[in-house]
Amino acid sequence: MAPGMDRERLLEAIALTRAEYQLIVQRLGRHPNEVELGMFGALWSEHCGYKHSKVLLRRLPSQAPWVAVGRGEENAGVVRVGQGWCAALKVESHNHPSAIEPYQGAATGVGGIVRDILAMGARPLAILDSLRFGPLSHPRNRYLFAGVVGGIGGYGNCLGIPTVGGELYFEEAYSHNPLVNALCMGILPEERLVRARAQGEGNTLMLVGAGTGRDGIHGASGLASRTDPTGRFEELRPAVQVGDPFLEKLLVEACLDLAWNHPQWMVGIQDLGAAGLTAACVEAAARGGAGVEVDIARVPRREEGMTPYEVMLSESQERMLIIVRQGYEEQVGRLFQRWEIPWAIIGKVTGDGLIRVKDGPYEVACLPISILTDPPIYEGAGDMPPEVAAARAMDMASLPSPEDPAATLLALLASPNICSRRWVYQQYDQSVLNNTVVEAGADAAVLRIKGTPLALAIATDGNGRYCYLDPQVGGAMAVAEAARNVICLGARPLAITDGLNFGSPERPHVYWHMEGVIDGMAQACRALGIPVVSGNVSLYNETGGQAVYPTPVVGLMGLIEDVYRIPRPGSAKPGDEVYLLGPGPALPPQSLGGSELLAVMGLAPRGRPQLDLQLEDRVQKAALAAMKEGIVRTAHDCSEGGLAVALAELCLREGLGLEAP
Amino acid sequence: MARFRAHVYITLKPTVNDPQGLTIQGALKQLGYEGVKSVRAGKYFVLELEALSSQEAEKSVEEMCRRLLANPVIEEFRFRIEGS
Amino acid sequence: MARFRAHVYITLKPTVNDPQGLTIQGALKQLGYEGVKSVRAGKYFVLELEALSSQEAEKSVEEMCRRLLANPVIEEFRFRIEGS
Amino acid sequence: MRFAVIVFPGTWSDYDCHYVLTSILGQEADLVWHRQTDLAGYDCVVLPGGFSYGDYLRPGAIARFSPVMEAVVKHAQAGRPVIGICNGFQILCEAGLLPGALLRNEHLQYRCQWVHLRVEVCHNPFTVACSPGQVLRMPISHGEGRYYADPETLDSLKREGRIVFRYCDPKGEVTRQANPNGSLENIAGIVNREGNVLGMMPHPERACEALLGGEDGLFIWRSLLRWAGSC
Repeated sequence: MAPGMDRERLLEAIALTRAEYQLIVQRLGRHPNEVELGMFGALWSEHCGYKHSKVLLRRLPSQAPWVAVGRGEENAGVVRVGQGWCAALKVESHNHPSAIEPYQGAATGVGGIVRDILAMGARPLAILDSLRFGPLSHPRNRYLFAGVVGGIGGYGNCLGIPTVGGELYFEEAYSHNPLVNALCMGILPEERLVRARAQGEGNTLMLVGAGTGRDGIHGASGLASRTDPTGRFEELRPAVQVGDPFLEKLLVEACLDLAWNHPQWMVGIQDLGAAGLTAACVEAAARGGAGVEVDIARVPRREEGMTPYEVMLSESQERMLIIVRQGYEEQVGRLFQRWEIPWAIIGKVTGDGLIRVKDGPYEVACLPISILTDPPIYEGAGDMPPEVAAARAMDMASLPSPEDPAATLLALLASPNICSRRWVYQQYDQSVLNNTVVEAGADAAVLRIKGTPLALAIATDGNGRYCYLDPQVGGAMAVAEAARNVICLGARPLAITDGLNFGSPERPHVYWHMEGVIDGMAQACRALGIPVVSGNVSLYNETGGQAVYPTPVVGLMGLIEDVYRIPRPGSAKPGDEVYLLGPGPALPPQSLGGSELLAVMGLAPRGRPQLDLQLEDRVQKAALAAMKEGIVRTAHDCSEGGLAVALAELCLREGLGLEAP
Repeated sequence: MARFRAHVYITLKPTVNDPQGLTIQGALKQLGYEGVKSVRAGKYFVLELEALSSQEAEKSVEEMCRRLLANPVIEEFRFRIEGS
Repeated sequence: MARFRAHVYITLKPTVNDPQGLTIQGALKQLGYEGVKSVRAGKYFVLELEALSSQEAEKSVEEMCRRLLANPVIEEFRFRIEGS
Repeated sequence: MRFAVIVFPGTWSDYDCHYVLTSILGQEADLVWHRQTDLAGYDCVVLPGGFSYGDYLRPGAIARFSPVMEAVVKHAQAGRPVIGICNGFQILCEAGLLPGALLRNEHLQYRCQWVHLRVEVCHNPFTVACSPGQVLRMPISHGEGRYYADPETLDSLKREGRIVFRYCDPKGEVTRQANPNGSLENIAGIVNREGNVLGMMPHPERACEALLGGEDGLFIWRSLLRWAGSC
């Protein structure tokens, strides 16, 4: 980014509009210099500023007695799970980097989400990956798929964190814009909860971990906030970098050593993710209601000749910001030394509410934190796309019923959206840390909390095709299905982290889908009593005006009171009776709306998916009650492919046959 | 047809960080080799191939590197060919 | 002290089978390069080092390969040094 | 019995081994950082699984130069038991305490799954509580677990009864399908000439509780306790 680049091209490079620039000048009372403008570009980006989604996200219920840290407060959401333990939960997307370099894009996505959990002082317990690609018939999609799975395994396995679930879809809508969402769940004793707050004037800012390089400059504002009309991302290639899971593993152990054994030495831990040092310092200061002073001359670098702009916006991975209590700098430094991690004091907390960036003796930027963290918020106007209206109107009753149902069932079981995911999860470590009670391949993964009978069930769900046809019902189904999955393992749904993935919110058709999905999710969360405690929004997932399906990834965590008395896969016995809870088996043709059956029959998506939230709530509560009574050996939920596929999967899993009248 | 041997060297682009190289450099220092200023880790392929001429061999190895052996996003390649 | 650059090539011993090389050969065939008779995959390191003389540089690079960079049980190494 | 569980930068099974040894088997176990150079007072040294130094260059290639390894070699030369699990096995081979090497899995992928092992020999500290031919079930989780040795080494391993575990099917048959990574003759674990240093790729510390899927891993830890009790 050549210094002195004219303002027009700089604005374009950091994805700020002219109007936003005028707003900056008006609020600041002067023109920002180049470094300051770069900082605004990062923090007022869609990725960090949630400009087009904040209004809608407020509709999601986020309160419940067991929520300790709610949505938007910290790096991750935290809920109380009992016996003094808390669980931290977050999902994050790395869609754009993974489209450019699948292995490293996905790997650094895992690294980032693990650091968000670590910043709460939580021991990472499990990772899940929610993936969407174009059809496997196309070589590029096979390349992306193998690269992403390799990257997730490569990074997660090296960290020694089990990757125990997730989901996988192949749809034409994701051909140019694959979706790679990574979820991490961690646990911590409640009294060890850490907040990412730069507070306490005079406390020290310490940067620990990797050296800073020119990686990912414009990562936050360049890649994730721009549509890609002509495949322009290629130009930003240096925005992708090689992750270092080895250094991150040391960071995990060192930060937990600090948070669990020496909490009195520090006041906060903050992850460096999108927009690197700028976002970390500003967000930590904003939470602490303080100011910060940073001297970039003291930031350890990996490359020579980096400008202040580059140091403040670099997205080099595997770095954390520690806010050290004044007087304990030496002890904290020695702790990171012991774990063989580089560290450097780069600044201090101030009381003036400003971020003051110095380069040795020179001041290169000085901005009020309050302006940086208050980007303009836009409310869009939605408009149903005509092709959706047309697809909904198609008559479902006239659909030909398959002549050979058996062959159709086999075709469904072989469909890439339904078939076994073993090829993926056998590349992921399932059992490191000795907590995995139920591994990948079941409705949800189950991880015990050592020293207690408690366990946590975790699953992710979200069908983009349903949301395309009916965003309200699709959004609600994502929540309902994730809840059903954890209930299948006897867990009471507790909290949600949501990864929302859409095209450009500036287009009414996309905004109509976005608003509908969020409304539907909010409805289901209220009906089922499940708060949303954290999340992520990834927009501009489109190429050449072609957007991905509106895709919510609902990561849902459930609580198991007694891990020794849960229904488990593989425990059915000959002679057991099979019960279907809920509507059916005979259902109206409308219920085939957006179904996998239509896809397998080669028909384009049509109709409208159906969901009765009140009945859903009763079914879920009834299932849980039966499990508490101990009369359920095992359970499975109906999703893609409906009842036939659910029964077939059950038989395959239990190794038994089924007689159904 | 003539037999050729191609030596292909794949390296990370200079702008791309190389944690493996850094770690190996650290290990060499621990073993007392203070003089090592940097280590960059890459891949080395040896291909035995048949081609009508060395020009043709050069052309196809260039293509193989561009299409498969090197990842253009983060890697660079060089190669040399021996008429064996 | 003078600056030297060492190019180190690590290859599997011929007796050790190389599934990576075989897989790459298969992929190249699928891309239409039938002329490729064999592929052997190995490692390539570039070291920047300071040494009093090129002989000293040769000696220390030889030692580094023997002690760390190559595993004598399964690998062979070659290297060349440029006075830069 | 006192165990030293060595922790290299990047190790991650140290917690699992320590948990099993203390919470399940009630033994004494310390997590020993790789910079320590004295292992006196420990009955058994455990080199746990993990990605020491990120598996950069080669798994175990850098960890074998850690300061603690001299003490591990002394411990082994004194005839006391050393068990190297997964990355630990790779480190023992790189350090020359065990012959051969662990190469990249034949299918070029990381593989995590439960496998069956046939116990080939029982006159050593690690399988004395087993019977010959017994089948143990436990997980593997590695990307470079294909055991390789040159023909002479393989012959001496066989002649001296130093192959302790082979991958097999549930009935104990050593078959090609049962080999998860292409290891030479399904070898999953070997000992040194004196029989006091074991390297194995599968993870016994992950199969010590029925809740987590199996308890066969306890046979190995209990063998160590019985061996220590007898001598």
